[in-house]
Amino acid sequence: MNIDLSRRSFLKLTGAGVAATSLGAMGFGQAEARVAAHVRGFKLVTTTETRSTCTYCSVACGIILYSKGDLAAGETAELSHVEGDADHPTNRGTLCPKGAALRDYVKAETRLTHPRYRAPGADRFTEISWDEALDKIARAVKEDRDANLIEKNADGVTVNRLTTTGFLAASATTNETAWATWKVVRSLGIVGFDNQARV
Amino acid sequence: MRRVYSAPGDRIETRRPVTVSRYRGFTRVNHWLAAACTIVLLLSGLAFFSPPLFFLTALFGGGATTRWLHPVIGIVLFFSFLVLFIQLWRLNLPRREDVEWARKTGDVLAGHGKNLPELGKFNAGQKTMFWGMAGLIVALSVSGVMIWEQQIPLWRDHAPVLASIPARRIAVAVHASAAFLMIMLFILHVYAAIWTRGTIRAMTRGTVTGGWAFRHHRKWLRELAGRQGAGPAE
Amino acid sequence: MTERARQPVTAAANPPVSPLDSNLLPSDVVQASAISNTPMPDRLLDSVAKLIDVSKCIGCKACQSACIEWNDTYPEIEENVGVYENPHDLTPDMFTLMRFSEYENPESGDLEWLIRKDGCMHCADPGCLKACPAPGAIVQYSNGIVDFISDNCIGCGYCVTGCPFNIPRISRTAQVSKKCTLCSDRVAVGQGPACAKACPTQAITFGTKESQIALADERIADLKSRGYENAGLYDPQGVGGTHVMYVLHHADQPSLYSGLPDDPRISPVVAGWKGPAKTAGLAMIGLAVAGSVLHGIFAKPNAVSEEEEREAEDLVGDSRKEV
Amino acid sequence: MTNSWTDIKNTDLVVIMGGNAAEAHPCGFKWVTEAKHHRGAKLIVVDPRFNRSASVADYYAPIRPGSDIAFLMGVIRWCIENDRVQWDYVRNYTNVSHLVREDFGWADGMFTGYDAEKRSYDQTSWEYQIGEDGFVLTDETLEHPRSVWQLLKQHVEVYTPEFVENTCGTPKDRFLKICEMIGETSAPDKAMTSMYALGWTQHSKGAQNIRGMAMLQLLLGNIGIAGGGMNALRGHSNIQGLTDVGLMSNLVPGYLAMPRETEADFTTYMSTRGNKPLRPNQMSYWQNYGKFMVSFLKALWGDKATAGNGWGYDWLPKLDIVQYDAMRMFDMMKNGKVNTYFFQGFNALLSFPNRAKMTEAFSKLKLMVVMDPLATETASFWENHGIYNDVDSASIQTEVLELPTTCFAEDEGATVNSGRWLQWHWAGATPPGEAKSDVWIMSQIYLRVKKLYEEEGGTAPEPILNLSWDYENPEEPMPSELARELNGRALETLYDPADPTKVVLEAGQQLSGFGQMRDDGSTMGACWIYAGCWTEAGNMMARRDNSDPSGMGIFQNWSFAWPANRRVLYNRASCDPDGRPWDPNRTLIEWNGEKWAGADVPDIAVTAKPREVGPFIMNPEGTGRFFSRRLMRDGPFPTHMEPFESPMANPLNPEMRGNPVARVFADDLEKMATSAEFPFVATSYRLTEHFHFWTKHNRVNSVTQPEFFVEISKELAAEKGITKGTRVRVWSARGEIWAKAVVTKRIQPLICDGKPVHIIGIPIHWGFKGAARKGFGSNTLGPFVGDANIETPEFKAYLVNIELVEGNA
Repeated sequence: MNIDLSRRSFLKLTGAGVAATSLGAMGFGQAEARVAAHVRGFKLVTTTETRSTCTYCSVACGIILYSKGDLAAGETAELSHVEGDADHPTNRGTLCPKGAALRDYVKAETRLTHPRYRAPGADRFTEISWDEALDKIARAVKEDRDANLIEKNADGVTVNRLTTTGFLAASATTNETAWATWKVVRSLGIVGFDNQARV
Repeated sequence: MRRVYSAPGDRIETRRPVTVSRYRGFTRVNHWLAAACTIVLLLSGLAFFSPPLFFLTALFGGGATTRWLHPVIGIVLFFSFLVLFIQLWRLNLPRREDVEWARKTGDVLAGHGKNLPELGKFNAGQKTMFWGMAGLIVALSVSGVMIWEQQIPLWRDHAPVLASIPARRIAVAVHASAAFLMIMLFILHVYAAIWTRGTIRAMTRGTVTGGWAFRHHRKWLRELAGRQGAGPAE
Repeated sequence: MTERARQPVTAAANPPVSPLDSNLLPSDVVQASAISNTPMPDRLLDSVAKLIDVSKCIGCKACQSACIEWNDTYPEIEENVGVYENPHDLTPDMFTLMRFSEYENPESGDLEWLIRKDGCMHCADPGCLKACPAPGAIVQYSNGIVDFISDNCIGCGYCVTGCPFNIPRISRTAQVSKKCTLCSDRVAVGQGPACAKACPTQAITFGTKESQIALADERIADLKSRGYENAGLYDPQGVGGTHVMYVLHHADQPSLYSGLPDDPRISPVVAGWKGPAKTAGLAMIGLAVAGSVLHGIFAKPNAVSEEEEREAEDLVGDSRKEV
Repeated sequence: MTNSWTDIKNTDLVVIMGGNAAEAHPCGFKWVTEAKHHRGAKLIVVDPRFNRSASVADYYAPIRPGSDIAFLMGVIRWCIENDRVQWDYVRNYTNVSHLVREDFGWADGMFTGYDAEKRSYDQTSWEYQIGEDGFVLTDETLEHPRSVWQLLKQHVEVYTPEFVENTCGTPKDRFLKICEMIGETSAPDKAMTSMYALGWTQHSKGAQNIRGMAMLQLLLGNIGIAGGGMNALRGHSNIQGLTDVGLMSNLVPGYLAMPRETEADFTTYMSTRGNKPLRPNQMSYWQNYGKFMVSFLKALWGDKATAGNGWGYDWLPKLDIVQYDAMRMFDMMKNGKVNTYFFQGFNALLSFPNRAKMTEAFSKLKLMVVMDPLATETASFWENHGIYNDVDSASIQTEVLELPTTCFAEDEGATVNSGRWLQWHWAGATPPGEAKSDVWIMSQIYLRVKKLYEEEGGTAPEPILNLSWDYENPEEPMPSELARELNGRALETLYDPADPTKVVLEAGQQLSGFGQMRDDGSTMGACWIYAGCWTEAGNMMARRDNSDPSGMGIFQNWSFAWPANRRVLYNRASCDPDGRPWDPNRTLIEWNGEKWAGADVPDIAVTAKPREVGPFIMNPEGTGRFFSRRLMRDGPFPTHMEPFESPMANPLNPEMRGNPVARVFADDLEKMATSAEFPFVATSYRLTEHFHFWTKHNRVNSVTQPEFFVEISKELAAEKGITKGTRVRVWSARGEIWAKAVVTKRIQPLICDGKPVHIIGIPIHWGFKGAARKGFGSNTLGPFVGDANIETPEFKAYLVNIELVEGNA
């Protein structure tokens, strides 16, 4: 018998549904009480596990993502539960109140799902396509860079410095994202480049 | 002639043989409503009172239904009885003859009617039943609402004392004890009605025979006879 | 046929994702509410316990988060009322709650922030189970877990009056009583409770009751060495001991910890009416019914005679003079 | 962190000051409870509030926000006076014997060389006496009046227990008890660890707070040993990594420097980075700077970087000032000097001080681009939310693009924890809707800009066109490709310099460590300190062997720690000068007669003989520094400075306001108040139930802490007629907020300079987006000034006023 069998499906399976129900009407038999005492089915059965690291603080607790669907197998995966990884040397499976609720962050109602644009003076966002958004950015960056990049300083030294466009980098992205970001930002000449180390 | 022993609506219906109207239609309906409520409450309450009787919840569609039904019926009973109370409390006030009657309970049981004093509409037994029921229904209602789980937030907001767990524990005990007494009274009431032949028709047809009235409630009969004799012919 | 899960000995383990046979079976029930003659199970599980070391607890509420996530409950987002307790009390959707109290120790003059995780104590002698009128709505397994079986619960709230710790809460939507299950569904597959797994400082641990008492002894020795002379284990015998225990720095004054009962026991009012009084009452009702029937059969009915009917006619006639 | 989270279990004494580890890092704090449980370790908490860490502490003392230096210098003074000094360590491993120039001095809270005009010190005098051999002069007797030891003693003389009590508000008996507890760890076999975070950094002299403790740790011999160290608890999951990879105005990955415009070419740039040893035999590891920089430039420009073009040095932007940090950029923005600004996962509107200034600055942008998994307040800064964001949308002309990104659960890669472990993670969920990874977005921006330059030409297109971007899918480079670049690889066959016939690596092979980097263009590697993270043996960051044979919490085969998989920095200092561990029960490494070996990777050349090479190999002296030469803008020793907004004058110099060399913009100075108008000290902090402004978006954490509040003492509450749960208004010279009041015994008024100082605690977590109730954070009120060295805003100590609000405001 599978452990996630609920009381009702068990009754159905054994074909004892009718009998047990009438037994119930006649009075509560021990057999019925025992069947009903079945504990809740274990909800992680048949989920896919993925090892990950908590995205909040720098303790970097090991976590396991439990998803319905296997991303590695090309399926879509929906996160159903997050739990501390007991094999991890730092947290040994434990999690803080934030880490224990990571699922709710990933699935927050206020997660963004579509690029949005706010026009000057508007009081709301409107959805736009990725292409539109990215082209707008590329054009804005180029225009600003062409107009304001300081190629050489007063002494004639090549400085390739752009101070009118700035970039504030994240705090929870990967090293790999950071490196890709560094390359792009610096190639544009941006010096107003900072991260979240101070706040 | 002023009514002392009878209620408005009590009258001699026929004279040969004598039939006396004892309860009006409304009162009878209300009485049976109260009776029905009591039976439902008794059965559903017993189901919660004692596990071997839990099967009784099946009569009402299961434990959860029984749980919500019980207090709702309790409220119906409370108001139903309240009407009876308003109608009958005056006639149930104790009188001197009640003491003598009560002292002679042995004669009552033995059927020695001759030794008993003449009585009004109700005897001491009935009066005890009346006041007992009234008291117990109040106790059951008060303790009942205190343990009415679905209303607890209301008490917590408006009468926190009632909602406290120690108070609720006492309420549960009071409710159970009162229910026990209520059941005992109920048994007595039913049995007395059956044992005292000719009684049940008072609550079914609304009338009793003249002999019944003469035997059990002679002052009442006298008063009615006196009032109707004095009044204009019908 | 899948493999049978083991009995859990710790909360520090990763849950299985492949099907396992439950190891917390209906046949492991040793006591069920309103069922008097639960048969002796064929096996007895090791007694388990959750130990809450208050001296390690930082009040972070990871236990609350983990509990909500594991049990898929939806507590309300309340407002701040000037305290750290959120929600403000246990609710049908919040089975465990950090309670905070600021205590100025009169001996040392130091402030102590005593933080206690409140929740079901899983009493060996559960008052809720005793008070419950619904058969099988509350069960106790041989490992000590006291579980509410919602399918059998009628939502009457008697468990609330039965509990010496003020734990069960009745859901206003589902109309059933709710409380910590000690994660019986996790225990069934060899895992410890979600709160114990999450607890960052391992102030909450889980294992056999024996192992947890041994751990508590270690902790108490440490606390005594730090000057807490009255450190001790809270495993109140008034309710037969509990399967959720506390290590307290001030075991002589449990009530310092947001009103943890000093000597909890099932209220005599509850114990009384659920016990002998109930049997006696039923017996008397039975006797009354039987007595009436017997009296009815054997005693002469109180009937009206023909003579009395005539006398009634006379009486009526007398008073009327003329018909 | 010099050490790791798991190492904390080896300690005898934990000092949490300038942080609140239990609150902000609960699972790391576990190792404190482990040390207490299994080693009998003690925990001391020094904080303005009796916080969650204090709730499980053995000893607690209150302190006035912003007075930590006085406290720490007081402890140092007490340890010296009471001979609680690990002498073998101090004599051999620190610069106490080094002689300092005669013209260096300190008076009235200031060091020599101050220029009030420039708000800066001329640091020429802050230097050692250098002998003719080029080495520092020393006096091993420590009696020379110009020795660092004598100068230190002189410097801390003023910080008596009475001074500490008067300045910090810490009762003298509590201070002395803590001194005694700390002093015990001067024994060679006792360890103390310092756990700190933004409680120390968010001051105008944050870096000096930390130096104060680092000096104390050197004095006690607690740096480099198991259970010791300076442990900065980083706030975010990868802020260590983002800093390592140099995402700061003045950084190149691996803590190399962005060129300044005074460094016209690569040769000039390298000329000041020779780092010749200042003492004989020392490693002075920065001598390898060139190898790291050239490898970096090869990673950046690929084949385009050649010896002939200075490895593409010209294409890097060059700074004209120290840095364009975020606060400077916002100031420029406010003055209309910034057109476009990107916010990548950064909710700046709630993060930086003086929110009104932030809103004004954002309103002057032409284009704001926000990349975030969540709807942030920053992206919606133009939305009116009543008192929570009182703006006139119509008058704000900024265009905003809000781009949905993936989050950790949906991406793959490495993040770096506080203990410098690079841990790889894998994706476990499909991104919601059209959310895209940051790498994809950055690639798209780059490729589209590049295309525009290719098609249209434009100003200085070379850096864009020459950027190395040879990924399998240029539209979205794989994390593995980027990680391999960060590690670096051989571009040509590498031969062993000692034996040119021996091949070290074939061309194209991954480097196994930074020791293989070359400055001739034959290697590339984006971040030298990460070398070894992805070698020919594979992805070392994904290793999951959690065995710990030494039982010391080292976990050598779990993930990868920079540098060189070393878990405890400066671990050479865990042994005595002869190479024997100070405490044999806590052996990290030891000298076995031939080489250094042990459970950890030695932080010294493995064949470097004891008594020859000092343990602090990155310093040209080879020693740890009590006197910090020229690195700190605000002095070679920490000196007590008041916060810019303080309830009392600096007792060392009443004329001095804040940090005399901290950068303050003119209009921000005008918005700084005195205690006459704003009598109460505000301090900001995190709550354990929330993470910054993220978790207010989720239900569970909003349930456990639903609404914004401030914490005040019973005394202040009584004075202001405030009771618990009532609504209060708190305002500073910069803004106002409304909050619920939590009235607590855990905050006590402190007596400083003879007057009571009331403290108001302000958590940071609320805004106008998400699941929790709308609220504020402390940033509305905070002063727009940062640390003099690294510009961390002074959120931990400023002045406010408070009043009860009737009704719902």
